[in-house]
Amino acid sequence: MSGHTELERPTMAAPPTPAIELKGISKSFGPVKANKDISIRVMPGTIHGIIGENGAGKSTLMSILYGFYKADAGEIFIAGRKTRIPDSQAAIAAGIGMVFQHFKLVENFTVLENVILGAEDGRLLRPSLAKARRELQSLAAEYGLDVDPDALIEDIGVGMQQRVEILKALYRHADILILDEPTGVLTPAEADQLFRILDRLRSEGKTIILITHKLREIMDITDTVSVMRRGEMTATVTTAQSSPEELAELMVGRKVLLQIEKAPATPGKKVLEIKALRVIDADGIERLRSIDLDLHAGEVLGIAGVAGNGQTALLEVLGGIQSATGSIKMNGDALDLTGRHSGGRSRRARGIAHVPEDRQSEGLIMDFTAWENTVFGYHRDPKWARGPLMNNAAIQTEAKAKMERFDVRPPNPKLAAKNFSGGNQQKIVVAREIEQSPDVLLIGQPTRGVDIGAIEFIHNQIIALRDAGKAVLLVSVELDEIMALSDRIAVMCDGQIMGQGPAASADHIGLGCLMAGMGGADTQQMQGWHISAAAKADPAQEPAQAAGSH
Amino acid sequence: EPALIFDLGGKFDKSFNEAAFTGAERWVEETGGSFREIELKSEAQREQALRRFAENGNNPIVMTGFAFGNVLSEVAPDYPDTKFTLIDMVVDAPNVRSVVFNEHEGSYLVGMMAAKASKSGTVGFIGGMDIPLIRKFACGYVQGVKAVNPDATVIQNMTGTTPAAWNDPVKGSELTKAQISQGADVVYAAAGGTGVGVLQTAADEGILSIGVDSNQNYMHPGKVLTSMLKRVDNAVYDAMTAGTDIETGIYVMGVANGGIDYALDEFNAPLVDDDMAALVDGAKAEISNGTITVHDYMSDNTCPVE
Amino acid sequence: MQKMPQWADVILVPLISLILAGALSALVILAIGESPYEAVKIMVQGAFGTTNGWGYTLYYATSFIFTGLAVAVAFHAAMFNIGGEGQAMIGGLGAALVCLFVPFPHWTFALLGGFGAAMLFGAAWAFIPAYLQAKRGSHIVITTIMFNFIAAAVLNYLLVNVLRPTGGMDPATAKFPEPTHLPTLHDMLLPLGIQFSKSAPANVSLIMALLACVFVWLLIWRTRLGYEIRALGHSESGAIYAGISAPKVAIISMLISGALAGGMAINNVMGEAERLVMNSVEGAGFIGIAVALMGRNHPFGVLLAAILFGFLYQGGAELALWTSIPSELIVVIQALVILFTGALDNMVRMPLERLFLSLRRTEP
Amino acid sequence: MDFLTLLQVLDSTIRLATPLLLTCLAGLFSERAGIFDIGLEGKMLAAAFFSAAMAFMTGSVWLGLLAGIAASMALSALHGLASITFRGNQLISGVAINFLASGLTVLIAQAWFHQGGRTPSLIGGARFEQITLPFALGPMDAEAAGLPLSKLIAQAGPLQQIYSEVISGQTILVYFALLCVPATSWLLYRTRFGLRLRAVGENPAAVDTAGVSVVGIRFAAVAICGVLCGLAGAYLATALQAGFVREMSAGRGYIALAALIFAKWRPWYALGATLLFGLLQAVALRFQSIDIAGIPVPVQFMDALPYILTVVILAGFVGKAIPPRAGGEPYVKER
Ligand SMILES: Nc1ncnc2c1ncn2[C@@H]1O[C@H](COP(=O)(O)OP(=O)(O)OP(=O)(O)O)[C@@H](O)[C@H]1O
Ligand SMILES: Nc1ncnc2c1ncn2[C@@H]1O[C@H](COP(=O)(O)OP(=O)(O)OP(=O)(O)O)[C@@H](O)[C@H]1O
Ligand SMILES: [Mg+2]
Ligand SMILES: [Mg+2]
Repeated sequence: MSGHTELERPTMAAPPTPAIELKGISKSFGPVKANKDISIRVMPGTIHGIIGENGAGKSTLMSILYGFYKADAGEIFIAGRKTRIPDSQAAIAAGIGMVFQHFKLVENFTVLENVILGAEDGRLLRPSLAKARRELQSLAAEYGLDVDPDALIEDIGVGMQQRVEILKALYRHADILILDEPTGVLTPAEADQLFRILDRLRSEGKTIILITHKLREIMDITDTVSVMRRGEMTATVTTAQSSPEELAELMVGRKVLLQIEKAPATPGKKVLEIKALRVIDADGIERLRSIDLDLHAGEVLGIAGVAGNGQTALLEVLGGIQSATGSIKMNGDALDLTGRHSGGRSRRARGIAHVPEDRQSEGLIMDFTAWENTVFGYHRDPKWARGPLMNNAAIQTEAKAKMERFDVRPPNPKLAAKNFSGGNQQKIVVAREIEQSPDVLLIGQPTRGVDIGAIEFIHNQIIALRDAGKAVLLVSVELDEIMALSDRIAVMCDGQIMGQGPAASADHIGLGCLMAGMGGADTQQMQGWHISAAAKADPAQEPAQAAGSH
Repeated sequence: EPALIFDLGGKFDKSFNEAAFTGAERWVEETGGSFREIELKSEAQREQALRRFAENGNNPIVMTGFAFGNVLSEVAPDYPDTKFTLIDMVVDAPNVRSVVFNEHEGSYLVGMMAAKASKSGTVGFIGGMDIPLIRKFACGYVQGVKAVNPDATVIQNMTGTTPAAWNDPVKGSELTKAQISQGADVVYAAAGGTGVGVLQTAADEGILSIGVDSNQNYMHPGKVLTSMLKRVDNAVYDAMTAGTDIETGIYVMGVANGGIDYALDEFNAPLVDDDMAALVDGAKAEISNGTITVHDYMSDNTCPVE
Repeated sequence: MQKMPQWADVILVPLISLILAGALSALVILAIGESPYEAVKIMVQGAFGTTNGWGYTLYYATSFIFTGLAVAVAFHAAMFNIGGEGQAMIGGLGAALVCLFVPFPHWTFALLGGFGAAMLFGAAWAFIPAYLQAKRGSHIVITTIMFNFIAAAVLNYLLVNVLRPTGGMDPATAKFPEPTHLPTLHDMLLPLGIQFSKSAPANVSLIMALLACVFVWLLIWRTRLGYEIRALGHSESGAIYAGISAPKVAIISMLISGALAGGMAINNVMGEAERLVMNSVEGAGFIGIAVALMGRNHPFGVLLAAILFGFLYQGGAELALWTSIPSELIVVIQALVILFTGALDNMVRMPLERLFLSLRRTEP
Repeated sequence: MDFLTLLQVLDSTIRLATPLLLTCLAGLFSERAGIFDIGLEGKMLAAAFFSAAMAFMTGSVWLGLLAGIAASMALSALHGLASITFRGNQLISGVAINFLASGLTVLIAQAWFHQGGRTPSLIGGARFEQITLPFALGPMDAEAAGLPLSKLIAQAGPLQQIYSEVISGQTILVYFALLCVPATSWLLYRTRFGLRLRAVGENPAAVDTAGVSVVGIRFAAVAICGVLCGLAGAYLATALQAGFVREMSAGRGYIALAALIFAKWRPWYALGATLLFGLLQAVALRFQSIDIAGIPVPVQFMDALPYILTVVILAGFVGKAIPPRAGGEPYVKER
């Protein structure tokens, strides 16, 4: 571990007082130790990054700093003064503002109401609202944070909502701003704009803590970065003296191996033919607009895109649980697109298996035992029946074997799913779906929150399925994962396919442009790629900007 | 040791059940004896209470209310050595004494008084649950009113169709207000606990009311014209006094044998002038000797007057 | 890793809650100037001291098993069926109609016919709230409460205007014909040489209730439908992903729930009153909630809890008979049991969880 | 139906709608803050008993009112303890509170007054008097004219009839309840407290991270709910009636709940909904059977109509009632 003692080294000049110093913070949620004896210092006027895998305890640590959770042990110093932060009110008083991973906005309130909530002047609303309106105007002018103060939150996009969150913090005169995975929901262009704002704030002397999974963002904007792993702070380094490879290694505890050993694909016949697929969801929002895609046997088709651009809807339509118009043909037969509630069942009957993006709320019933979960969705299979009843003994025996094959730890089928770690939960889901040996595997975010060993295992299983001549549709927000696994890639933005082509000729920059909904020079260089009209038609912005520099 | 079972209205309904309680208390005072009692909370408890008392050796067992009819006809044969007294309903069994009242006669009397006291020529009747027994009250009342003032109007309302109607003072109160606004200035409540609301509202609004079963004159002195007395207390007292030797069969209590009467005491004395008293007492005598026959609604389920 | 061992969750927590409810009830008895010890003695003696007491305790328990199972089945699908009361009322109507109008040759046919009709009617009454929840998102708790009141109005209308025999005064149907009368425990045990109180109303419905327990256990833990019901109950999004038709399963679970609540009618309407009276359900639908809560929605737990509440009911009736304590005391105890086992569950659970966590830390 | 009868029905409507309105507003505060409350019935019942008992013992209806409010607030505190502090199931807590009130009132009434679970009748200062508004015909005028008040009103002009029959001659709690509607509306939409209260029912985490105590706001809401239920109960026992009888709330808490849904959790709509349900009750009370276009409508149908209407509304066939988003869910930060 090379650069991690940077800040602890004694320096000659009197060091400036840290804006924030945490000492020995520990926090458990029941049996889960989310933070273990964590110490960290953040200098004023800097942007400090925090990275770590899902579930490493980043959000927990920041929530403690913001008074949302109470630490079991530890001390907090703000500008050198020991400060007790029992609740968010104390944090706000100490000049801390936080933009949570999941926004804390009242959906049916206006922007203005959300901004003043908790920071009203006086008992009556009218004067508070008037004052806030003036202040918002000046903040908007100062930082380029334009929002319509009278719009309802539920009517504005996530990017806008994030601005409201930032405005909330600034309205409360925060000197320290914490942002928890702010770019997860943003397009590259929006993210870029956010970083310009952060830069601006830094130059005004504000201290910023930025949580993110994206190493590129860390390298671009932070001054220092801390790495967390399994509830512990493994290192704090100066960004300029580090490298993405080093950070990745610190994050997962060993060298990242994103290159997969795989033979070239031998695509077979067309299994799925998707035409003019369109989805309008329950809220009347158009999630998919006229998607055309083909999926062949023996290939992995990767769907790249920023989260929230219609990939979920695509998986759900294919999985039979979302209604759509247009047509999907499987081996020539049309699939039912009505999205009936039992749609998932009929898809499975056709040989379409589905690993959902969210294992905890969809792929598993957390309160069911592992063995019950190993037949989830296939529980009506006559294989598991004994007369009118279910053959629990057979399911249990088979579950035990499956868990051993997929190295689920602990291999105890009687444990409830919630008692397994995230990675092992994912293995249970993947094992269940892959072991069906389906003709088509739909797999969403297969390795989200999964440790590196398990990632390799799951990737290899996907490739093995492909090599067995099955078709795989892979959705992931991790561009590296898409590039490593796919034979062909399609990029989605705003419910449309921006372009598709062979994985071999794809590159980060070109894909990034497409993910932002733009065609342009970078994408033209990708050989064999078909760029859709929608992407070409939007030459308004500089492509290089959106892709992020690398 | 005798036992007494009160019907769903509860023993303090100020009316029917309370009259039974008064009779039992009088017996306790005079004999120094003691008795078992229970206020029913539900239909299912009827049979249970009867059987438990019977098995406990309580004898006689007195119960108030027509609703016991069904149950008693089943239970009585199982305990041939126990004597039962049923008030307000007839059960034909060798060990049952059925006490019924000529309520129509008493209602006739108070109807006459109502007509006499009314200035508007409109009087009201508020019944409890809409059953033949209460129609019997109403019919007697109307006959009494018309006997004094053939042109009088009688506004009739029933509180409801279920036993809840015996215990709905709010509804009693609203019905009274409605009748008052239709011109009624005397209201007769034959509605158990609901009557409390009727009497209250009548007193509040400054009109006269007529109580039922027990003497309710005291509840609003000077505001209750009279009460139609149904001597349930006597029936209970007699049963307890007779003890196990009680005579079974049907026993009718009417004006003639003092089982039915109207109440006159210090609370309503100012309201009943000599003229009125003479009129009613005259009618009482004539009913007793059979000169007047008041039509009993339950004899043919019709009423000759409206 | 669990916060607490299973046994603590299933046994210890309800037990402590029950003890707390009992302690508070004792205080209430003291406050109204009576002796809790005497009260408990009378209740236990009255409920379990004689076969007559047992007969009543089991009679009440039979009703509560049905309504408790009804609440439990719906609970497994995350449906809070507060409408057991109304479903049982309408179930009673179904039983009464067949008993009055179908000439059954023997009680066995009457039992099956009455049970079938009662379940059908109860299920039908549960259908509309279930449908509205599943398809239109109307809150099941509110709709079932409303349907309780509507059921009372329907029954009221029918008993007063349609089913009351001519000349009858109380709103009730005529007595059911002789062949529909169900054998009581006395009739059933006599051939075995066991003397059981002749007057107690416990009847063959008890057997049906026990069968219902077994049925529900099989249904929930051994059948595919049960699997789907539980899956839906734990996670609707998961159920949909798995191709389980959420509205269908929700509606089916409510139909089963309504059928169980309605099925209670064989006990109170056919077995005891042998005619349909206005308030024949007597709150059993609501007791079902407490029974299911206490029984942790497991048929065996429901059985135990139903007997506990049967004891409370019968003991309470005895209290009212032999002391001056009003039987409303039972309502209070019932409220405290629901409060502690249901709403204040965490008050007991949280300290216990902490205790078990620290125990585990000290012995690694 | 002639004009006077109509007025009398309206008069009765207002009387009967008042407890519904107070309880409905009580529920509005609680549910807008995210605490579902099916224990309205029980709180009203407890308040009815304690207000009557206290009014009887002291002879002062005002002390009675205070006692009623205190009793209702005690149950509110219990509900708050269960559903806010211990994050229990709000529906179950409500059910328990209804049972508790139903049992305890009778039990205590029996222990104190030995009258089979009722209080003695209240007289004089132990009850709320009807208030004759200025320029309205009241008992005084009737006495002066030597005519019954109803006669006097019948002879007056239509405007005076409306004023005297419907608007004047109610008890102070009626006017207070009506005042509560604009007050609630103002509090909810014009004040800081209202903003926070509504926010806490929609997204408590937003309130929490804004530095405001969720627990504090929710308890405040539940306390206001207790006060209003207390007023409703006191109205039943000391204004509408003269004393407590068992189960005297008679399902009004549930009707208020229905009205709350009908009103889509908004104060002015609540007034409309409770007046409608009050009217239904008044009509059902006054007329044994109603003929609508020659078809006799049974009184049972009138009784059930509020519930039927609520189900129809809930079914979304007529407008959609969307409850506060965080309603019924305890605010849990740490799983
Ligand atoms: N409110 C909570 N209650 C119980 N456990 C929690 C809670 N919040 C987080 N945890 C657990 O604490 C651990 C750390 O979670 P945390 O949210 O801090 O991770 P993170 O690093 O922010 O992950 P991500 O990148 O997914 O946001 C996880 O195991 C998680 O399951
Ligand atoms: N919500 C929960 N409820 C109960 N126990 C939990 C919960 N979340 C996590 N745990 C327990 O905490 C342990 C750590 O879980 P966590 O998801 O943080 O693991 P992890 O370190 O991220 O592992 P992996 O890399 O496999 O995801 C698990 O083994 C599990 O027993
Ligand atoms: Mg996080
Ligand atoms: Mg994890």
